Amino acid sequence: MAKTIVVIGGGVAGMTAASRLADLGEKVILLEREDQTGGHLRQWDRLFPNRRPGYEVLDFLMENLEHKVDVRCNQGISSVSQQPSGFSLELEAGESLPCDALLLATGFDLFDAHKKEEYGYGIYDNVITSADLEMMFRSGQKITTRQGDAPSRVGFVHCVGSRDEKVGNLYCSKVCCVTGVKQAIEIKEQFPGAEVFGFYTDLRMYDRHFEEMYYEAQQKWDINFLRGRVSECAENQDHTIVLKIEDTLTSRPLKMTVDLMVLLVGFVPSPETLRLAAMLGIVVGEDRFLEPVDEHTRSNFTIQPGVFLAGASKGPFSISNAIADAGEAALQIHEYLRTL
Amino acid sequence: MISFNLFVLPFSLGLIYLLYMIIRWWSIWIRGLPAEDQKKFRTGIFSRNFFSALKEVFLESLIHRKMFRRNALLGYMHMSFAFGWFLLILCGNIESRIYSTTHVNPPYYPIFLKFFIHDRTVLWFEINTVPGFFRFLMDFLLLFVLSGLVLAMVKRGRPKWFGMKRTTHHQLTDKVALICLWLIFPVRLIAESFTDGYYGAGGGFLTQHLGNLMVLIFHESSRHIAYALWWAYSLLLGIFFVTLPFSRFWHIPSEVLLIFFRQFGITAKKSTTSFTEVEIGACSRCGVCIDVCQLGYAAHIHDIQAVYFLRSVRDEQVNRDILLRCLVCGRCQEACPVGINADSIRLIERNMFSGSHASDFTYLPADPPQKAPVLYFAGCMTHLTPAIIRAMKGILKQAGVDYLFLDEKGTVCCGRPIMLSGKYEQAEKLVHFNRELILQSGAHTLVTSCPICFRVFREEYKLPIRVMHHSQFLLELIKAGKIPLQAFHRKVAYHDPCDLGRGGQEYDAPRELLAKVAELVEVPQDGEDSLCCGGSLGIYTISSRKRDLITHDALRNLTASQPEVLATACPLCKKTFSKHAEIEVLDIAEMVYDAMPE
Amino acid sequence: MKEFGYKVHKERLIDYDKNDKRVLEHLKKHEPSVLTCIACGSCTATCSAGQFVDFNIRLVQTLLRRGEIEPLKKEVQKCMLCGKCILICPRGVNMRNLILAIQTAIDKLK
Amino acid sequence: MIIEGKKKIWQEYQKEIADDHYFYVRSCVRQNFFPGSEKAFLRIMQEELGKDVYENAAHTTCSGIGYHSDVVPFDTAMTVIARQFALMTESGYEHFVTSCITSFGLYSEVLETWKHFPDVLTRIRGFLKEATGREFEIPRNVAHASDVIFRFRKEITARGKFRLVHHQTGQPLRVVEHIGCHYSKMFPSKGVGGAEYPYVLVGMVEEWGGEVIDYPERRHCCGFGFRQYVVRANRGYSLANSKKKFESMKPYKPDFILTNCPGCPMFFDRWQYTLSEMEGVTYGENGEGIPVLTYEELAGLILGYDPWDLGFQVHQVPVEPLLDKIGIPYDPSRKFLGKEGQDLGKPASPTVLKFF
Repeated sequence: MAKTIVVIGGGVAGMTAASRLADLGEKVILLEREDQTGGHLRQWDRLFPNRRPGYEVLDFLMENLEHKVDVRCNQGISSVSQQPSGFSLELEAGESLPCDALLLATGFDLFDAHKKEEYGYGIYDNVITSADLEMMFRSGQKITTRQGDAPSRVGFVHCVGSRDEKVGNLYCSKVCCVTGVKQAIEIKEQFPGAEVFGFYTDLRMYDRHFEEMYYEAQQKWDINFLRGRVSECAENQDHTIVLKIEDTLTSRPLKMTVDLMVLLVGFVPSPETLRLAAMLGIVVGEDRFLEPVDEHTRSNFTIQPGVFLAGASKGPFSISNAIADAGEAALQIHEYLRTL
Repeated sequence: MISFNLFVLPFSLGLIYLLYMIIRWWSIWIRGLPAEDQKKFRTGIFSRNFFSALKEVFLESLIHRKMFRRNALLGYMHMSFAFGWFLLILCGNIESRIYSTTHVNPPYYPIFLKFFIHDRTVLWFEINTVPGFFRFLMDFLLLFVLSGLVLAMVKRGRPKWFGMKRTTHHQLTDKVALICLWLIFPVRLIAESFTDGYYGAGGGFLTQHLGNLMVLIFHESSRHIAYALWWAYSLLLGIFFVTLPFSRFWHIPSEVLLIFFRQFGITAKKSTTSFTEVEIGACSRCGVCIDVCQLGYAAHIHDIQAVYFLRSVRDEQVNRDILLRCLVCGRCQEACPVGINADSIRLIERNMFSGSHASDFTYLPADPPQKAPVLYFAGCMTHLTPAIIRAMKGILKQAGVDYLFLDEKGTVCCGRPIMLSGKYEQAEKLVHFNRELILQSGAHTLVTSCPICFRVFREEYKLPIRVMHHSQFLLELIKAGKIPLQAFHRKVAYHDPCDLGRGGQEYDAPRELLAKVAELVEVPQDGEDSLCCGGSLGIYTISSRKRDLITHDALRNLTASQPEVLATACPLCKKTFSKHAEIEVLDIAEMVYDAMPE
Repeated sequence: MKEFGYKVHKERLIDYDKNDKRVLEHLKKHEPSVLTCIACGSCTATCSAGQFVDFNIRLVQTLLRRGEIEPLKKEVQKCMLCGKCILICPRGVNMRNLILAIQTAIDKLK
Repeated sequence: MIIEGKKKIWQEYQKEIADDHYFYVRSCVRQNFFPGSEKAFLRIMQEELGKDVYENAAHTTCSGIGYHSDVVPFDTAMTVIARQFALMTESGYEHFVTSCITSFGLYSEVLETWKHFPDVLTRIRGFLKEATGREFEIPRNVAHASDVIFRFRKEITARGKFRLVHHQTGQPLRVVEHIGCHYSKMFPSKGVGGAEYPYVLVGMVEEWGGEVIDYPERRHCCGFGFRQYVVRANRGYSLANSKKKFESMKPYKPDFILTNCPGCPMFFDRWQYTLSEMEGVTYGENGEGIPVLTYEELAGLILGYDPWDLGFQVHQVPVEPLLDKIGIPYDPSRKFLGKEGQDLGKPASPTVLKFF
């Protein structure tokens, strides 16, 4: 009898794993809470490091699903439980779904920038997040301030909600650095005359082509990087933002007025991930992301046989890393199903 | 005829020593008062305050009124010891006067009366009124004290019955004195019983019956046992008296003097005076402060509570950790049955400990401010909570207040944070600087959003103008009809900031204000009993993890009634709670601002 | 000693081998949060005193780590202990005790 | 220290050094600082090795001091150098040897410039022609005099009377070598062994039996630095740099310092005296200084020349302890006698530094 695998979460990792499993001849059901698959990728206009359109990758992933995978959108899960053989999912629609293995590809949430009150998100007109900015790019409209003006100076604040004990997140979100550099370049593409600044503590250009993009940002686009973390900001009468940092390389406090301040928000575990993890008895790390059995050698396994992990439910992931990870997860599940 | 026996010596010598110590220290303390306080003391003795002090001594030192208020069982336990023993001494004296053939009785005579006079049945007073009155009375009082002793033993095992969770961890001298105290009355009971039983007379309902039983068992040797027990009784009393000045029981004479001092209007100063020393002596180490201390039950720090801090001061063993690891939230002094201002004493000690570091504030800017009738001083923390500033600006604009935002571009600190480290002199520089700035503005009202600033403005700045926290000022504006408000139905729990509530004695204005814009829900521990948010500036040596524990615990209390919003009136509390709260945390100014029609 | 009309210039480099690390050792014991500083500077950016004067509380931690005691002594005097930096620090460094503990440790050097 | 690593670098920086027929140009300052050195070079080359070394009385400064002190423009310097080459060409020589390191650096710099910018060469030829009527050829080989001694180090060993070993213990002497900055720091390929681990002096020391010591501040400047010394107010800076080196080398107990530049030995030698007077410190053993030698002086000692003929009496740091270690005989009573035996007068003793 054919085995059934349910993939929870239709983002990058879930879509990749589902199509890989289908290619391997498994019967796959992909559950997505929203009304369509794609996850956060739907929000992204262009991807780092080469600034290719996000929809290219999305289309690729969507096409791979077609005719192979039973994709079910608008499917919230009310509960999941372990059965003598396999698992049983109770869907919010009332349906009960038995399966032999589960893949948690539930992804992440973006950090809620309201929590950094000193940055004034939701208080000042021209403080936005990197996700807001990406949506603006995606809309195809020119970027403007809330007042409708073209920005002449834009500041990118790194590490918002990441590496910050004050919001309880000690970890690094990995991709905000490179996102900040990418978006800074995109601002300059639209407004060659604008001044663009990045306020950083460390710039972590960890992957291939990242450092080169950073180099390009400086060399070609004249983007300024100031080493210092923004401590607070205030709003001027003209709705511009005055921010404060220490210019740590001259050891002096510095204030600067920007027309637009972009907060590079990081990853946080989604409540849905944690809820499912609790129901399944999966170990949650101190950073509240899901813990695999062994982060080097068995990074897709959980302590519960038959429950697998892929992508950003395990911590911050880039799209390319999520795709690779999900492919590996599919192979591991395929092998596991053979042993049943 | 006055009787004497060698065994009275330990008691007598102990008593002489104790009286010497009390007189010695009382006179040292009284003479050690600053001149103005000495004057208050001299005039106080000959005023009506003297009698109100006596009354207070009776109510607090003997009856333990405050203990009763806290917990009836605890109060009774303390009363039975103090008041019971007092009555034993008083009635014993009266009784011994009646039997005495001389004009002056030695002090040991009433204590060991039964040893010297075995048969007291011939007393004319009793024949004519109630036979065996004194025999009954003395046994009854002894039983009264013994009931307290039983409770004290029960308290060791079941502190919860007495409204306590933890008890004080005592020192050796405390333990010796305590063992003596516990043994004194049972030993007296059996010493008297053996004597009464042997002589077949003189005892009351308790001692006589118990004595008769003993003689049945021990026969003739009862006399020797009785004698040995009288020795033991005297020795226990003697040891107790000698150890008393070095143990927690020194609080008894100290508290008496403290009550007189207070009744005469003597108060604590910013540096150590006799008053502070008497306060330190008056700590009975009852441990009430231990249970209320959030550092203890929430953050598992158990060695710095007021009782241990005061003991370390008395023993001259203050160290940096015990001094600096305290929230200075004021909860312990609010709970203290003796009313000791442990926080003030801690600051005085921090001052002495803070060393001789010159602070360099020569950089203070000197631009005079613009003139304005109202000053708004947000406070440095408020600059990290821009929503409060936005709200205040919006409300003040709406209400048409002509004001100057004094620290819009930042300013120097109000001085309280450094004062909390005990660096008074350095704080004084900041106070002086800000005070000049405030006075130069010509304002009649100073409004601040920060309770820390609010407290120091009121306590230290000695400003001739109104100093208000924004909760008070906004309430005034609303009452004057200057702020239109929309109906608003959100369940709100209010958190009292330490420096506004216990520190500033303002509990009502924020509640009244909130009631106008939201629905207040009940918080189990609030008002005087409200908890510190964990962000306190009073504490120096604490990890952020321990702070988190305190915050979590305080949040449990505040969210007990499932509010939708947690309201507070302090930027520091707001930031501290925001890190952990699962519901929205708002300052009351924001609540008012949100309730204003667009 | 002869007068030549000029003196040997003092070395400007941080001589890490010779510098006094005792204050740092004291701090490691009494305020270990100092170890976690990542020199982001947000404390200095928010510092009330630093807006007016050459006071840099981030630099205090750097000087401490290098064992630069003389400039450290001067620097710690300028702190008003207001605690605003503690509310900002992403690494939970307990700056107020840091200042007090440095002063205590410097006292002990004498 | 991984010696194989050094050797690998030395192999990469091999340099061609002509073997005879040299046109020799002198240093501006060396005859004042260490008056026996250039004379010793000529004696070794001509008398010991039988080489053809020619000097032209018409040669001048290379203008390097002025150039590095920003008072001589580059065009001027190049024209002066073109004239030196013209003298060489007129005398029929092709191998150019300089006594001075700064000259050597400047000649290298000028030749490299001409190589990459032939129009500059044309212009300079024009200037020279216009000013003096002279013409010149580019030398076939430019070497520093230390390169030449390095080339013949084995021949010197063969004729040598002494070795760099303690004559009592048989232990090799410990030598600090210091290369002038302009020797190879500007053009590493122009120096024997390159810039990081120059081999020119090391080769001599090793060949003659000594042991080179490498110490942390080996690469640091001697402290001369032209501007730093020339302006009196800046001399403290010059002094501080030398001090830094002395303090770094002192724990290694060097027997002497060997140099190949006019300025370096000057400052190593004189500043030891100044520091002893200013701060009471000495860097050798028993209150002595560390003797400072030029490579010509050293070669002369190896060949058994009389120390007083080599000019050691004008060293501020006495060399006698070193002579004693090697076992070189000398007559103390002749130290301050002139060439004709006349008494030159003994200088006043320093306050701290041990003097002989």
